[in-house]
Amino acid sequence: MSVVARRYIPWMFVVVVFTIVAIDTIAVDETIHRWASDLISASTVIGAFAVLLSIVMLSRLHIRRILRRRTVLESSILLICMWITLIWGGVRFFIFGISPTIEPVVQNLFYAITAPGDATMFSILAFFIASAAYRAFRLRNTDAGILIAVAIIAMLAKAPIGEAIFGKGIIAISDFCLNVGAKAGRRVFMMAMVLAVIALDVRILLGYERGWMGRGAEEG
Amino acid sequence: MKGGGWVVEQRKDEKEKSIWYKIQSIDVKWIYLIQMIVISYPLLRPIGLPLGTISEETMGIYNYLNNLPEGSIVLHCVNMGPTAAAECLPGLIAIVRHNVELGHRLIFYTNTATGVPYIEEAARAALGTELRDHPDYGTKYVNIGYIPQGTTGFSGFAADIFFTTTDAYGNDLKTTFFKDLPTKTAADFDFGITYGSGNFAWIITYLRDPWGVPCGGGIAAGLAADAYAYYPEKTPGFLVGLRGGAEYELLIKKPGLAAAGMDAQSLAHLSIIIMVIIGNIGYFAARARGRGGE
Amino acid sequence: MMLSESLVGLEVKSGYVFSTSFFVLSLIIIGVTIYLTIKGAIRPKIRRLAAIDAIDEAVGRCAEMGKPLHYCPGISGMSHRDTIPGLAIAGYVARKCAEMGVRAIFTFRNAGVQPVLFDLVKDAYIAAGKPEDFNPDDIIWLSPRQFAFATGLVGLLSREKPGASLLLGGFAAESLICTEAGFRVGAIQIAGCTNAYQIPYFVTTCDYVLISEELQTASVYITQEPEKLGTIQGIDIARLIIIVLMGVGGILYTLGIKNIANLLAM
Amino acid sequence: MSMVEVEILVTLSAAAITLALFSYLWRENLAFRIAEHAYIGSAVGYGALITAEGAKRVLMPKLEKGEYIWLLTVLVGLLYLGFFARKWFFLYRYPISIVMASGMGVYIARGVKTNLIGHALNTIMIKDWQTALLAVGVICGLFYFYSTAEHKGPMVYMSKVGRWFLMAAFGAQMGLHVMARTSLVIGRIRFLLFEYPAYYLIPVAFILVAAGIVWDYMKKK
Repeated sequence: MSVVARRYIPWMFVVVVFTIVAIDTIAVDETIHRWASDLISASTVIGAFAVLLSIVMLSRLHIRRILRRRTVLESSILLICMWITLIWGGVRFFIFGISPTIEPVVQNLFYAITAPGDATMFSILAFFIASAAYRAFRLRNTDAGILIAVAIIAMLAKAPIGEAIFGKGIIAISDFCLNVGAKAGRRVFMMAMVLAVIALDVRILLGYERGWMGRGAEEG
Repeated sequence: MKGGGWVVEQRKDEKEKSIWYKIQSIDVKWIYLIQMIVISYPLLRPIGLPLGTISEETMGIYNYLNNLPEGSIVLHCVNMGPTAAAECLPGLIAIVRHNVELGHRLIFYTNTATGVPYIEEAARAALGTELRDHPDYGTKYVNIGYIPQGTTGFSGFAADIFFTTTDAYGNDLKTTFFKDLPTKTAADFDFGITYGSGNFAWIITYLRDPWGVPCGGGIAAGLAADAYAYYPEKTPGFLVGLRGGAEYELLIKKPGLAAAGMDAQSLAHLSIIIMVIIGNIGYFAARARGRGGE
Repeated sequence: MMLSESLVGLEVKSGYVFSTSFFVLSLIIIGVTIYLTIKGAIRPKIRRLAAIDAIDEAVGRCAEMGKPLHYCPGISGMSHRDTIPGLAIAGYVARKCAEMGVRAIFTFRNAGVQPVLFDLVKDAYIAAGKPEDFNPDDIIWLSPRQFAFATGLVGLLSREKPGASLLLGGFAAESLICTEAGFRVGAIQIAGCTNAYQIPYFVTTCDYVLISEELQTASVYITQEPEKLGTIQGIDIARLIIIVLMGVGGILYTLGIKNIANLLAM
Repeated sequence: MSMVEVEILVTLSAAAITLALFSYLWRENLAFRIAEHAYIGSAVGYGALITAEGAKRVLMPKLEKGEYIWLLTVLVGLLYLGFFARKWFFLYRYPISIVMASGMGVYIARGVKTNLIGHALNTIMIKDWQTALLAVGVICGLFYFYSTAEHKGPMVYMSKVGRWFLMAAFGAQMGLHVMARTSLVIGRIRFLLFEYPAYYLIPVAFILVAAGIVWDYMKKK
């Protein structure tokens, strides 16, 4: 019983759901289409519950840190911000039916903390690209030479200053680099990725890949 | 490279203390500082570097909108969050300004909750008043607001314009704006534009192909590669990132946020290139010296 | 069309005929290679990837320096193609860390990954015979929001100062934030993902990189199980078929014969 | 509080968060830690609410139609919590298997069609020398990933050429992204410089950073 419930039933779920959803994308069939779209909707609902688990774990982690007198300030800030949003937004949503996307308090908190946080961390990438370029763009060999040359040409062609210095020629060179070199590279990645996914799906469907089952390995 | 795999050599013990080694292992904080200064300075004091040739895609969307007759309906899908707004908002404002100049009728819509404030901001910049207080609101401009569930929600709206029953401010949608539309579906629109860092393909799949509405975009530069796949067969043109916005501002002769930002872009790019060159000079000088010592 | 239609009695959408047939063909090839590998008729030999050896090296370095090791199986959910290989390698790394007495910190973004990762790590500690060393607080959910996750990771790395930072899984725009934070604390970094937009950043900032498909290959290589090696052999044969199709098709196309192009477009 | 006051508070908080997160560029510090934890906390809260809303939006129309079988999804979803029970920990595999399989199933056919066969088709349609070069690049690049044999003889050259094309793609990606990311910094700096009352915080930040640098220097001495 236990091995069946622990390993075989989830595995069977994978095979059945995968087959139905995959066939739906390639074949025209009313029934399968209905099943597949129902399964996808169901997986949206089911997947949402994982958040519950993680909220419990995160709260536990930070409450422990506070109790052990480590990072008391930071952990309490985190817990306060999280639970104010959750409780206020949750009550307003589940009891009053007001969506968090229009709830004023939740929205104000979002625009006061989360939105600027998103934008700032995203923009910090500009500095990191500069420092990564400085550190890594060294003409060590042919490979690095190609990388640097294409990167500099692309940068010059994008910023107005490139055209101001080198004229229209730089745009033509950059178009060549992007349309031939970069496009070929990107295509290779896409194609190689799909090939890898086929192999991965086969391993999962045949039950060889047990990583997603956690402890599956030793239960045979 | 024997044995395959990918090794990036960069962790070399730098024992020597010569200036060239120091240049190579400069503290990254200085690079951050240089970039910060180079980007901030032109925002405070614009230098006014020329923008250069205007790209084909920008010309394409500009010409298409320019040739649309007065009263044409343009749908703006403002699907951007705070991360994409820095790139795409200037383009949105420029296009809305152009629309207003040409007397187009505009519908605003977003599929992300975070897009709502940017609709208001663009309208404020182009019309001079809050959108809902504008005298022509309801006759020339309508804000549908946020329709959830992404493309599913949009498909509902495209199939029936009264899908949401009210606009973003709770007014009944059966106003003068929609009264004279023949089919009351998306087929009545004359142009659709999507903004933001989502993929470009969705508007082709859900608006152009099923309803025959020509579509353009104002998209983040990082994802422009997706849009080029449809150009020029399926779209007359689109704006790519901040540069697209700056070009559009130049075309409508109203330099604004994007044009001012392009100076900062130029300097930021230039400073990175100069730093790469300095780093390489340091690298080669150090290597030459190392060889001399052997 | 004949094949797939007659097999299941379904009408295949236009444009999907060749790709479906190719998929079925590669399934058959993989099936055969798996069978032959298990039988011992063929022995697939995967070429060594420097990054795989580097994983052991990284654990050793952490043990020497007495520093923790950081591992992130990506920001993607369970259904993403990179997460599962990332998790498989996580189990391996956890076991190595347990054996060598290195504290391993795991971070992830998608809540659905949590139970699997938790289970894998716990199992690794049990398998290494050190269940008492397992600390559930070292498996940290940073945030469901992409850049909040990156911020949390930056903070974590700069406070814990790990000796090695392994980023193997599905990554998106935050990849460079993670690697730069690792660089600033001087960690040895091994990264890998299939997202073509992010590999450039890994290549320029990390010490070892598993590019695209190599991530999957690595996850198989560390186990050395014959049936898994068989899938890699099979997919390499499918790759050869595609390469030959493209080579022949391209030459014929330039000569004006468009048969293969038409076949692919079916 | 009036609307205007709330707006000013939101702007001030946004500016403080922005400056504090930027301060990581200098070094990890208390302001960054506080901003980081506040940001993570509120992002977790907001993310969870949005997830709940998405799930409810899918579920409610079905229940309103009287399809009560959909309550089963809630039950299966709750199985995640079995993880906390020592004996029933494996129950989490049920929801995960469904979520994982539907994601895989949606991708595989489309992936093979557009990303594998579609790209192969586009590659072999050779029109001029540029597209011919592109085809050579793609074929050599695919060879680079051939992993079940040591690269010997002609394969060495092919995978080497493949690497060059991959390198070109990396370079182009980095070059193009500089523009996109710089635009974001411009957006942030513009917010700090021109939005009332965000700019009042800039001198405060400067003073704090200066004090921090002096403090570091003193400690070193």
